[in-house]
Amino acid sequence: QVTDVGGVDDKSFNQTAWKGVQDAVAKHGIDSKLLESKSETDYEPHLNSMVNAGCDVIIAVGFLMGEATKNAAEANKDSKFTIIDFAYDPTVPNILGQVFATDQAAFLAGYVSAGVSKTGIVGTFGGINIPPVTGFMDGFAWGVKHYNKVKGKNVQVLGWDPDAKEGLFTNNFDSTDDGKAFAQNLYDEGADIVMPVAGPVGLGSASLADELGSDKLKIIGVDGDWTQTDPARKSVYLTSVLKKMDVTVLSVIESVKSGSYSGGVTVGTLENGGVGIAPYHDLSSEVSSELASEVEALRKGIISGSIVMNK
Amino acid sequence: MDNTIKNNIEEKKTKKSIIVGLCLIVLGSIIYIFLGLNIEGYATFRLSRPTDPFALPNLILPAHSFIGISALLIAFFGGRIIIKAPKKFTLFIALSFFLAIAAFLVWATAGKSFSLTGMLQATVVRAVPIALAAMAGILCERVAVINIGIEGMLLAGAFAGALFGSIFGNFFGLILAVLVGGFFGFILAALVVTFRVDQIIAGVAINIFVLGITSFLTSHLLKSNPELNDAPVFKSINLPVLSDIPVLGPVLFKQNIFVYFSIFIVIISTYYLFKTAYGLRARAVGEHPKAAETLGISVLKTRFHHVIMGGMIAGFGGAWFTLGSVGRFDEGMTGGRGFIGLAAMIFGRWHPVGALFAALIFGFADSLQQKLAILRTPIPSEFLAMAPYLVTIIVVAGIVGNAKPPQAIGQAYVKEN
Amino acid sequence: MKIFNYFGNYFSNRETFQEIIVIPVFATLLAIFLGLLLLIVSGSSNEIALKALIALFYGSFGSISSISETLTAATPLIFAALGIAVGFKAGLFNIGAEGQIILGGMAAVIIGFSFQLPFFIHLILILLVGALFGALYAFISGWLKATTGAHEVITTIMLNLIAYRLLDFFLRIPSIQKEGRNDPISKSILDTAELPRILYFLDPNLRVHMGFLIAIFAVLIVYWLIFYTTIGYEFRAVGKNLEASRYSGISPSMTIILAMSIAGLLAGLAGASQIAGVLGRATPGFSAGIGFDAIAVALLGRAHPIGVLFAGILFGALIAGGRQMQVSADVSLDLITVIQALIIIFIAAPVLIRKLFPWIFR
Amino acid sequence: MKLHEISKSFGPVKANSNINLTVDRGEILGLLGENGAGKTTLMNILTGLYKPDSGKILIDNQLREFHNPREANKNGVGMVHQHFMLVPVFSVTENIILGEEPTKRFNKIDLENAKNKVLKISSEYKLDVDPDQIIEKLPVGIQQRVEIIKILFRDAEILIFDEPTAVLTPQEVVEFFEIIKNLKKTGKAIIFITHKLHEVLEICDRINVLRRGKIVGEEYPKKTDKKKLAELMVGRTVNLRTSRKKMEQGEVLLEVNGLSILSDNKEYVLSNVDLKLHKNEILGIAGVQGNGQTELVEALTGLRSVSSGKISYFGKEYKNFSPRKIHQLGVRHIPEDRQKQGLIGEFSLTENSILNTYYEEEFSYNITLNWTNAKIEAKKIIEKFDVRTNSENISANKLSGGNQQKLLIGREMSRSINLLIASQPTRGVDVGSIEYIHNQIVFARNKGIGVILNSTELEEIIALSDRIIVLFEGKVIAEFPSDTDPNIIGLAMAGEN
Ligand SMILES: Nc1ncnc2c1ncn2[C@@H]1O[C@H](COP(=O)(O)OP(=O)(O)OP(=O)(O)O)[C@@H](O)[C@H]1O
Ligand SMILES: Nc1ncnc2c1ncn2[C@@H]1O[C@H](COP(=O)(O)OP(=O)(O)OP(=O)(O)O)[C@@H](O)[C@H]1O
Ligand SMILES: [Mg+2]
Ligand SMILES: [Mg+2]
Repeated sequence: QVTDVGGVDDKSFNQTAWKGVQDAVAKHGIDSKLLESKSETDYEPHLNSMVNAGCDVIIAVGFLMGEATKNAAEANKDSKFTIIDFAYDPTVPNILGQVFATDQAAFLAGYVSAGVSKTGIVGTFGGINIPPVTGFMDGFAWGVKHYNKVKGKNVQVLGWDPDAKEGLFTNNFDSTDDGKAFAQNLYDEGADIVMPVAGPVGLGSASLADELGSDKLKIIGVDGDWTQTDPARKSVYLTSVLKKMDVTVLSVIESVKSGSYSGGVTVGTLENGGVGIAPYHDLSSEVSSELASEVEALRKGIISGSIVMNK
Repeated sequence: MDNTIKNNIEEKKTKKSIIVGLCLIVLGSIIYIFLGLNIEGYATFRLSRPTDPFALPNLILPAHSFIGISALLIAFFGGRIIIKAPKKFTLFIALSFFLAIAAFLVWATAGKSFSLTGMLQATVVRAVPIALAAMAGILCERVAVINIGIEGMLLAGAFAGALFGSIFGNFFGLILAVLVGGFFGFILAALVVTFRVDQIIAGVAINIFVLGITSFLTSHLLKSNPELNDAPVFKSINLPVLSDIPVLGPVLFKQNIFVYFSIFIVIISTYYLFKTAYGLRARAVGEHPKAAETLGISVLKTRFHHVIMGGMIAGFGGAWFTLGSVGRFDEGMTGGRGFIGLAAMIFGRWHPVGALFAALIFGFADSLQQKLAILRTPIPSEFLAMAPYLVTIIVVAGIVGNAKPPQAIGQAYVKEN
Repeated sequence: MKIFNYFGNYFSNRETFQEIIVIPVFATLLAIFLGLLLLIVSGSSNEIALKALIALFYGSFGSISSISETLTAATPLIFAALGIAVGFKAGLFNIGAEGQIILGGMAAVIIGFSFQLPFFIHLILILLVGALFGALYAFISGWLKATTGAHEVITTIMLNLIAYRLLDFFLRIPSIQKEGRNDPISKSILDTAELPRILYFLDPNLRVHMGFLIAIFAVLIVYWLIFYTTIGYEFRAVGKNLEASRYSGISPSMTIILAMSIAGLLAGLAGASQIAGVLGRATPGFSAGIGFDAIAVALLGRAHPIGVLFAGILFGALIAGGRQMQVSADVSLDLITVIQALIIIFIAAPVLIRKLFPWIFR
Repeated sequence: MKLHEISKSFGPVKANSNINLTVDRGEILGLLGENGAGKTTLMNILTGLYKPDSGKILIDNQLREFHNPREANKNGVGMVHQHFMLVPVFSVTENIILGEEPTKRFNKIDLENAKNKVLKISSEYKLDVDPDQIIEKLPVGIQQRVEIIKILFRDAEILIFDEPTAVLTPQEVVEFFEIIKNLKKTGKAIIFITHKLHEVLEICDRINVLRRGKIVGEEYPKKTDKKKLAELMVGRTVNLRTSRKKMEQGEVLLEVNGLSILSDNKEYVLSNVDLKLHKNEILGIAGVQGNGQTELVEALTGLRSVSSGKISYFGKEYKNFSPRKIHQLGVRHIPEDRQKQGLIGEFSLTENSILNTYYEEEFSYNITLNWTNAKIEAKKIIEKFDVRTNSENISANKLSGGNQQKLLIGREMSRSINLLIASQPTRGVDVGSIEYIHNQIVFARNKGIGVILNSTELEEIIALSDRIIVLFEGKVIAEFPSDTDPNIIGLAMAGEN
């Protein structure tokens, strides 16, 4: 596995994918290598050294590695790759792109937070303006909109405008201090629930919430279930928008072992459980049972297609 | 003869005041044309959250007329300076800049609303590490040692704070962060005072070294056991009563110990440098080391002590990034604050109080930029993010010319015997 | 700057030999040693440390491909470090190479994808424009110093930070952003603008490119410039004694501006060659801290062009070897940074080395 | 107080060797010696700034050892240094109390108390100063008083003055003598270092002469005279006057009208200066340091822009023109500070010898330097002006002061030259070299060159000049022919007419 900048301990993106590898190691006793990228100039040499190290499958984590992975794959036709968050078209025979319909899950999160918010203002911000990130933010905003529509309320979303495709971005995936500052900023503007979509940066937001108390500010985790990855602050997480890379990564590894691997694209959806939202854990008291059931209904609706999100 | 001298000087002065005056008038008109025209609606500044004990009403300003008026005022100051040619017009310049910024804010907020208090609070918070860096710089440069290594010392302090904070709790974490800062102060002192390494090179070396070692330990120690990178932070302490004052309360009295301490340090170091005997000696060492030596003041010792003290303050400032913020260390998280601190020091003319105000200006630029990001002005966020850096350059370029650093700055002292 | 007392006259005598050969060599060895020590102290086993050491050497000089990697990494370092060295000569400490590289790179990218030109012309153009923009960016600091006395260390650092933001902005401009993408990544440059790989005939994957040869050429040019031209003489005069240079009729401000611009020019070239030779497109952080490593390289090379050449190759080796180290010993690249910093310290304080190894200096 | 067998050397130089010397209470001991004789070094040892390689210091017949100046102070030894040891930006009081500050709680300086002490001393010894003034705003005379108060404040019994009169006007000198006479009356022991023979003769009770680090004689003012002392100092008969035959002055080379210069802090350092310089003429500019000589020279050589007035060389006027332009006119400049301006320490002698000609086609083709010619030039200078060195490749700061000066003068005078501006050409140079340099200057003048000689050494001015103008507070207040009585010129230097 070659990580994107941010590192495997980001309690989020890279870590979840790495967990998949770990699971495989545990389950099948294969061995694994890890290269962390410090900057985008590392991608290519890293992938090459993985090829030279003779790995059976090379897992590239992150949209930004798309280019590099493609080059590496074309230079080494006989080694197998899989990349998270990137779908090639036309597809490359020896790359399996894994993409996730995170907007579906985020939609549910948006709906919940709209329901839970007291100030009637919720916020979100992202790492950089790229589809895997904005996917979450779109879904979130749509979810809130949907809530307003059905309930005739006017809950505001700060930090992202799904139509203009503009919003708040930290322009990095590692500064937790920014995470705190941005959350503080949204909080000052009245938001009492924030969804940070920037890997570890979100931890900064969480620590602010922890400081203020979850009654003043709640956080929605992304990628993994943050009450698991960051138990220290589990009390501030309303829920998490799950992007089960660990599951898909594991299955890819298994497919390689069983020889059923083939390049192309897999999409994680609510339907196939590739995405979802985490249970409300500590804050379940905040979520009224009818709200919870409405969310469940929405989930079904989305799967069945009876609900179109961006309406 | 002497009259001609006077005339000549007068002449120069008037020339200067005319130039300045014109600049202000131009500024005024620019503001009106680019911000004032075709803008209407009201700018709403929230002064308190609904939850506050005594909530103030929002401050609501009519964008167009406010901008118009401030533009007019600025132009008026300009004119006044031209006509009166007063000796000191820094006050007017300051006022004009204040108005200009206010106008800009109103322009950005027109038709929207945001929390002014929040921004001011952020200003103070953001100013802390810069102010502390500046204090560290002052202590060193007052004894004629340039400390470019402050950035590194901040980073070291941040790391130590996170690591030891996670192990021993935030209080000891802080203590150790200070000590680590002091340690690097010691290294710098050893290099420049004892071995007479070029001061700037030594500083840069320290910066690179700390960057490397902290990143290394992060990936080798903290990544494998994350519990070592999760220190309890210092929560903000609300001073009773005071913190309930609208606006002022949250800004000054709802902060964590770092804020309170920085203010304390500013006061102490001012007293120390300008009222005590030790301070006098320190400044003598910075201005004329040989003279100090002839009076039995050990130049080398004095420099050693102060550079170490500077390092400790920097270490404290560094801890702000972790123990004062998120409790988690990220590689290179100080992001140039140390250097901005040096700029603040220069801006503040090597005086703690001056430096504090300079730091607040930078802090303001910093928090402003974040607010504007939410308000989504037509200005691209990248350019807003540049604000603090641009301010630094302007300050250093504008002030450095007439600010006078300690005489012996940058020179190693060779003790003969 | 006092640093020039170390960079005294190189010619002939024994002291000089120690200054430019012995001390750097020992500084490097000592630094690597301490680096490994750190590795062990921070909990890795001795085997790991040994593996790391071997990987370091194998990955840098062990095979054709690793040598190729070494030289590839060395190329931009040499360019940028030459610039910094020129600055040193004129008493300027240019920490802004990073920003100048970014500006040079951005310009190069634009030239690279927006013009249809025959191979060689296009290549020349991309390098020239890259260099030009690096120079312009450095010019700002030089000009500020000359006119207002603003210290170049601070201004260049700020310009670095600004450059990063500029890059972020620049990569979002629709006409520059890669079509069909809304993440910060530029269009790719055309093949006609690429620096050809010089070992292509051996193996197309060997990345070392013509930029390396140009770098060597640049070393010679700068050597000539500093020691055999009036311009270099003026640089050194201003660097060593401002008063005296004014007395001798040199205009310090002009000299400072010129020196700074040349420094930026070389850094810009580093950026351009990185784009045209390795990356082919710009992404945030494509400069990858080359500008900062280059400072260490310049110091290690004693601000002497030839020294810089070797120091650059050494650092290239450290980087290439460092990657190998990461693969086969799971040691993070940051160890390399530590080693680099240690090298600077030992170089800047030769006394340390002399104290530690008195016996070499008999 | 007694010094016994003191020795001290700096690497090659034996600054002091086996020096014995005594002073008693209420006595003024004069210490004579040429530059580099070892006077300052000896005193620095006495005040604990340097450690002696060998030898003893006895005070009231008890052995004393000073590891730092403070210990010396504690034992009542105080020194007024050749170069004042005052912090320019501090106030008088701050300078005086520095290191011995009276303090209240929390180490807070007790300024009131301090001021009172200062005032007390200043009235006691008739040294009036304003304790609140900032040093850099005070004239040197007053600064010196501050220095004296500083050591009295540390109640010194033995007071050392290192060339105190070098920077004073004749009037200030008179006042100064009054002061030390007072001190003497109060029973202090005083050591008085100077180069000026008449001064020691005037006020000392006893005179010791130092040469190349050794005491070479003890004299009493009554039983000796200048000539004898001079010979003792140098170790051979010197002719203090350079032979200089009268010459007809030729046409005007340089003309300055109404030259005024504003300093950086907007004060006039030169106002309405007029002067003319002719062929075959040496024009001496006399004046106490800091009366505008430096600025005048800088203006004439293009290093400083003039505020008003005009300068014309060889009948052609130039306005604020560059040093290089002037150099190209054949105007040569020997700057007053060789280390700061004239030479680049880390440059080799070769590099230094083309410092202001490197761009001429003899040394460069387009931008390529021609090191071969440069080396030839360097060798020429070294050989012609006997600079003592073993190679032209060593760096200039390895040369001794005098040799640096010779290299510098050689560089300026070896090439085509129409006009020479020499500032302090013999500062810090031993008598042998002084003679040589003086002869060079006169020789140049005889060849039809005009020379402007700027020197604070009145003897030097009188010895060389055909005409002498006196600068006082930036104005030319008097002009004299060469054969004027020094005392009259001295008065003029003090601003009296
Ligand atoms: N710090 C030093 N290092 C090396 N040599 C020194 C040092 N100080 C003085 N010297 C040398 O020692 C000798 C005596 O110097 P000293 O200053 O005592 O002479 P001096 O009699 O005071 O001369 P002057 O009359 O110019 O003051 C000179 O050769 C000088 O160059
Ligand atoms: N500060 C110093 N540090 C090191 N060496 C010194 C220093 N000052 C003088 N020297 C050395 O001591 C020797 C005498 O120096 P100095 O300048 O006193 O000569 P001098 O006695 O004044 O003779 P001259 O008349 O040539 O100046 C020279 O070789 C010089 O290199
Ligand atoms: Mg002396
Ligand atoms: Mg001498």
